[in-house]
Amino acid sequence: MNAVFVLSGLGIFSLIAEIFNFRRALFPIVVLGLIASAVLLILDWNTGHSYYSNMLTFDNYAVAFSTGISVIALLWFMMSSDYFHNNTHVTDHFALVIFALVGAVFMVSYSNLAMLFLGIEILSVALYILAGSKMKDLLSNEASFKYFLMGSFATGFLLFGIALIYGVTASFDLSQIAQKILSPESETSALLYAGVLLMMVGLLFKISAVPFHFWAPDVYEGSPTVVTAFMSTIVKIAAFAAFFRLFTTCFSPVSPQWTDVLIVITVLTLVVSNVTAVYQHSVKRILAYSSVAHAGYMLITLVSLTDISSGAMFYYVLAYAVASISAFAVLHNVAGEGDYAIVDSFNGLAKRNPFLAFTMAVSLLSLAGIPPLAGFFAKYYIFTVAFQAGHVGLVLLAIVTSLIGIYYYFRVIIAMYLKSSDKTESIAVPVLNQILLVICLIVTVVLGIFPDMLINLL
Amino acid sequence: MPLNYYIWLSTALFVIGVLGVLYRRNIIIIFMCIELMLNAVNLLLVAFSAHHGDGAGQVFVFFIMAVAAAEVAVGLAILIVIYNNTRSTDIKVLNKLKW
Amino acid sequence: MTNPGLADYLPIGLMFLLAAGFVAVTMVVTHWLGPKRKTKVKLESFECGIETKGNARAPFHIKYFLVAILFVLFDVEVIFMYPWAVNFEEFGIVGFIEMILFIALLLVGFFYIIKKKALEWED
Amino acid sequence: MLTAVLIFWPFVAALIVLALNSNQAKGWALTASLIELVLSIYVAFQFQPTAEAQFEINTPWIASLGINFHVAIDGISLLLVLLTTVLTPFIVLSSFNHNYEKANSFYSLILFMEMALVGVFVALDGFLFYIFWEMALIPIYFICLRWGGINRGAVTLKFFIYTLAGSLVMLLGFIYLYYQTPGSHSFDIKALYAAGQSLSEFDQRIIFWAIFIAFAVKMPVFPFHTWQPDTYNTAPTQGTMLLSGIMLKMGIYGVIRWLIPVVPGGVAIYGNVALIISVIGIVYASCLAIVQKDLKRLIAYSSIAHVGLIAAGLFTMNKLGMQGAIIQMVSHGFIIVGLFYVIDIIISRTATQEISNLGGIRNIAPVFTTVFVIIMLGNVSLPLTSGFVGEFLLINSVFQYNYIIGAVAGLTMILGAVYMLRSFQQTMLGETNSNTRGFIDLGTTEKLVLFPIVAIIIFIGVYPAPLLKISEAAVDNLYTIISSYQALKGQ
Amino acid sequence: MSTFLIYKLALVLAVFGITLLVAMYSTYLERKVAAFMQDRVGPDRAGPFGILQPLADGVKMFMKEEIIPNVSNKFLFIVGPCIAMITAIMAGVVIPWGNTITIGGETYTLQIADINIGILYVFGVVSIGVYGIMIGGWASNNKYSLLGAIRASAQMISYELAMGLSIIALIMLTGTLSLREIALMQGGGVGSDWNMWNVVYQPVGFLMFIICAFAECNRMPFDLPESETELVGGYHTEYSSMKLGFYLFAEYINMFTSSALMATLYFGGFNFPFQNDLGLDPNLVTILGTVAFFLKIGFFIFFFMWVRWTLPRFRYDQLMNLGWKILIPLAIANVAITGLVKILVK
Repeated sequence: MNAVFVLSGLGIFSLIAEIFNFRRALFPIVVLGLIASAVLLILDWNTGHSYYSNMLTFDNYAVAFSTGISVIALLWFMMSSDYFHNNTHVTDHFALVIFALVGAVFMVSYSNLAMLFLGIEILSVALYILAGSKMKDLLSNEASFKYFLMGSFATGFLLFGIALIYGVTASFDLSQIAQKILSPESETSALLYAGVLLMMVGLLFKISAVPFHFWAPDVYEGSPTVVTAFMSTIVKIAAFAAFFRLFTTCFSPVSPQWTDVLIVITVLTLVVSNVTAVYQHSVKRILAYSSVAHAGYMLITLVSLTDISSGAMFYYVLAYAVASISAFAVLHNVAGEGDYAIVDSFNGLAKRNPFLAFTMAVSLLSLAGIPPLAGFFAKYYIFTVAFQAGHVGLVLLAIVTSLIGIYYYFRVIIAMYLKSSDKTESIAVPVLNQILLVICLIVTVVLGIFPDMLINLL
Repeated sequence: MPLNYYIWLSTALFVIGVLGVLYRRNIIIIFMCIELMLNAVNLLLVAFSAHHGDGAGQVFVFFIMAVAAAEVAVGLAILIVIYNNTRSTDIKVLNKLKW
Repeated sequence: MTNPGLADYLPIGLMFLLAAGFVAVTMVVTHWLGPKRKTKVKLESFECGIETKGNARAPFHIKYFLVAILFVLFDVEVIFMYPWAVNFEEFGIVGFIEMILFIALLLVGFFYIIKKKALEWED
Repeated sequence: MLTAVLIFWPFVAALIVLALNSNQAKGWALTASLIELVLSIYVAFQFQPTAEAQFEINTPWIASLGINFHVAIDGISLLLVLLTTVLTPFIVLSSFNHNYEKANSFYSLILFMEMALVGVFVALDGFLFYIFWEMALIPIYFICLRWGGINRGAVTLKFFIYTLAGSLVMLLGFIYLYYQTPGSHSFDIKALYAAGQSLSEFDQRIIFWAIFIAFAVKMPVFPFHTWQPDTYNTAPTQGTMLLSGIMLKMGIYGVIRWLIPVVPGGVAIYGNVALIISVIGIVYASCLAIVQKDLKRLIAYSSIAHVGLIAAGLFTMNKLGMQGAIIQMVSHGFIIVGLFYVIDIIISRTATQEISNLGGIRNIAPVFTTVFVIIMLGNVSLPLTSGFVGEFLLINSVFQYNYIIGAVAGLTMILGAVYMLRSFQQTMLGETNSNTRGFIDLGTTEKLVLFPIVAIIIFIGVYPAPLLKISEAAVDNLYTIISSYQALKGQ
Repeated sequence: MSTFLIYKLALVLAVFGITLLVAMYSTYLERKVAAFMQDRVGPDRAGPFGILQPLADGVKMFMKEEIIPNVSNKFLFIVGPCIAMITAIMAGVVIPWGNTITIGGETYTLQIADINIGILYVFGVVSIGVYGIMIGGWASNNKYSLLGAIRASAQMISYELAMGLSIIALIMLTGTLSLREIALMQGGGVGSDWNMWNVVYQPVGFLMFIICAFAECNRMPFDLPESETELVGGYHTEYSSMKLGFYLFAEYINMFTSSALMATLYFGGFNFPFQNDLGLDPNLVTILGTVAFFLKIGFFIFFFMWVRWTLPRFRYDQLMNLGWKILIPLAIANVAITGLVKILVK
């Protein structure tokens, strides 16, 4: 809980730092603050406290996810350091990002629907601005607008769902809702199902599952690369964790009513996103569709709930996030700002900067799920979970789609190692980014070789 | 008044908002439709809150209003930036990225 | 919280009907009574006798927009203070400290917009 | 412990080589692979020819999923490990007259590959096996992608997805079996054997196909072979050697270790199907080999034919077939590496691999011709070459199984003779032409590679007993598992 | 029920009539006060002392030609003043004009609607009034009008914020949003708990409120939206006939309502000193109270005019700076100090 205060304080500090000309000192302070919040979060481990009359609960699930978010955020800051350096609104962006993190922490630790809503909004509103932070660039504007539009649209659905559930259960508290749903005298009415479905729709928008995904590629492409990286990692983690928390703790009693729907959506997500990704030319769009696809894989944990599904999901999310961050970091270095990198711009990267090419290859392999990298185990756990729940067909489909996935990930790899480009000058990579890439590399490999550490946490 | 009336009314408002978002081409009208959706929710929450005799629903409405204000502020800011770049508020100008 | 019946609001409705009716009737009557001698010049928009140039609905200065947005934001924050103020005694010292925190955050934002020169009118 | 060293030394070496600069990489890679060779020979001398798996390591790895780091060496493993460790130095050496750019990554990948291959051959945990199996795919993919020939992007991707798809289905099969194991589930080989054998017949059929497809793609057996000729053709010679010499054996090893004992019931039912498609593959591939105009493709198809025979022998489920398969695996490994090296030499000197463009090399390069003759004869299984021992045992076992199929399978020798001799004749005999005029005889490094290979081919052909002895106990053990299962079913 | 309805209807009619009447005569008063300040006579032709002047003005408004410019948006052009007028009238609904009157055992409250959120209602209705100005200015399609309308809106919303904040300190003291309860609280008489007018406890709050009220009504010194020298007529440049009348009228009604509000919130409403100590009939006290209330209102209306003819107009940046940078922080400080004092006292 203290971490929330630290993060909020950090955000406020960043906000007013500009006024006092603290820009230079800001970056180290933010990094220290993030580390501090991660440490504070870890101290909450196994305490399971609830705060503010049960608005937030820092159980192990919440602690694990919010620590994960802080760590990913640290990596993200390392990645985007140079982006911040060349920006006139540096402190604003810092503040927005940190507030978004606060929102993300809310989203993983809420035990009241109000906090879910607030978390989502704190996160989203900050991101709407970040997405459009290239003010003169129409593409960025457009991305920002579409993100805003779809975000608020989704919020509408979410809220309508919340309202209906409140109508049935007279409470916003997760445990009370669950009790009301369970209690024999409450006839589970059509309103409840409608509410559950509407909330599902709202959250599916947020995690960009098919058929609510259409905004994601546009937004990802138009936004500045670092912001896209933020969206596809931290936002994804938070949104999915929130989704998972809601449906496992709250709506599990009525799971027969929503599981089938979710299965359909999972299937659609897996197929559509992977197939569409094959036809993309821009690396950012490929990564966007890949993130949609990964949402599909994560959804598998939700439709097949067993005792290890939350652990599997956590592992998946982390493996995915680390690999994505490093992929985006490479993209950021290769394409730079203002360049909407198509696959061809990776041509001959292996010659121009072997290190970048290598890390990109490893990240993509991890995303594709090739052993022994973390991405493979992530998929593996999910398949195991699905197997346990008896969704063999789903597993088969997931395997087929991940094969399709290999195809488009490998297009980039092929471009890097195979094709030659007229540009031959080598690419200089900032030191922080190098460190980041090395860390991501190590984490991806180590997580892959010793997955047990994380899986048993939850 | 029976609760059902409120439910139907707010559902109707909500659906109008949704359709407006989907079909209208002017960005400002789309914004208004989103507000309509949120207000439909507010109405519903207040109705349920009165029905249950529980204040939580009304507090939630406060939250929604506050957040909606923030959202609108950001949304309009985005709109202004777009307008400055394109001199138009028609959603058709936003076609650089394909859907 | 007591739920006021609809009856409490009925007179307001009455007043509205009355006001609206009055306004509508007046509008119709003046329209009917007044002379109608339209000329081209009379129907032009007023521009001190010069011919109108350009579109009147030109975009206005961003400051006005900023003020509107800031108003919306701060106004909504103020909304939170009303229920608190009404129940000030109930909430006691804890509630007071919480609200001071809330206000402090609000002031941070306020300070920020002032320093960002969002409220400077002399360019 | 020794097993772990055997697995991880190449990995460490790979990292070291990666850190070196390109000029030094060659020598260090060779040294590293020789050290590995010495290690494996030491293991071979320590090895007791009993059925027991030796040098066992069994520690928990991912405890929550019942996955252990379980490795050990028995007769079959040892032979294949030796095959790997012996061939790798040759492969490294064979590259000495090439100047690959980024040589450090190239050799690093080869060593990494060696690690994965050794791992595959010693793993006794289903999951670990799968991991090593896939890990072998990554380096070879990058070798082909980076240093391969024309159109390598598409070809290697096809290869990658093809094999990965196969192995994912296998993984699915393993997961299914995993859930059949009692208690807190386990991927250990014994548990999987028990789980597989206790399955109903119907389930065994499904699992059979799930696992078999992975191996069939890797070997490759008709009709899963379509990736192979293209890939062999496109890959750099060293890549082709790795693929054909060692990697292909992974599939056969998998059938021996992970298919037949796991689902003997499924094998009993579908073994004949597998056998028949293998035999069809033999004839099909041989016929295609005959009409090839390109040397590399010709050898690629010949490889399919030989592997088909090995598979056919395995699925006869008799001891003779298994013994033959093991011998033939080793033998084929050396022969195919030798052949590809020979072709590599031809290509590097004449800049062509079209059979019709060549001719008359014999006149100017007698040593080379002699070496080629011996290796070629090994490939057509002439007595006194290593090829003969394996093929003889295999064809014999197929004959015992069914003489008609046996007869068809026997075609492999005849057809093999046809295409090999024809290609030999066209490339080596006749008049020299503009392409072959400047053909220089073997240099030192080439001799260093080819002479030992030739020696091994002849040695095994003359005196195959050590190989048989090493693998005998393990094969017996395997056979016992199958026959006891069949006895159980028979009751 | 029906008596209730009839009574309310009567009250509605009465309040409506009084509102209009007061507004009408405010115009007269304004001119008279202006004349007095400037040592002139003011209107004196229509009736004795020109007392019929407002009526004459009204008739003139009715009979004038109605001009709707070609380039304007006709529908919105008409809607604008209507909104302004309706909202102005509607704001008076929750004002407690007096205490209760008991006739034949039935108790009647001299208030049209005693709702528990009276203050919020007033704010809500007044905010809608901004639309009237904005729509009118925009629909005219004239640069002066638009600029005037925008200025008016910016000014009104800025001061609405400060006004809302300044009231919070008051609500902390009273603990209710009902105007009637607030008024009653100030009538305890000497010696009882809440006897004093709120202005004693909230002088700063009142000061801020009255400043904001000036700005809300677009009165001098804050009448920039219609500053004749710069913007011709501000948002109603294009208006004529009764539509112009509505805008002007709305302004006076707003002034009346603001005065009533100030009297209720800070100056005891319908209470007058010693009302409980005189031993009079409650009904009589009520009537006297109502009279007192109107006197207070009258004073504030006069005050409005007094200020108008005394102070010069602000510059726009001064206006906005006063609203945002002085009043808002001051109001927040007021809230904090009030809370602190109240907690300490308890």
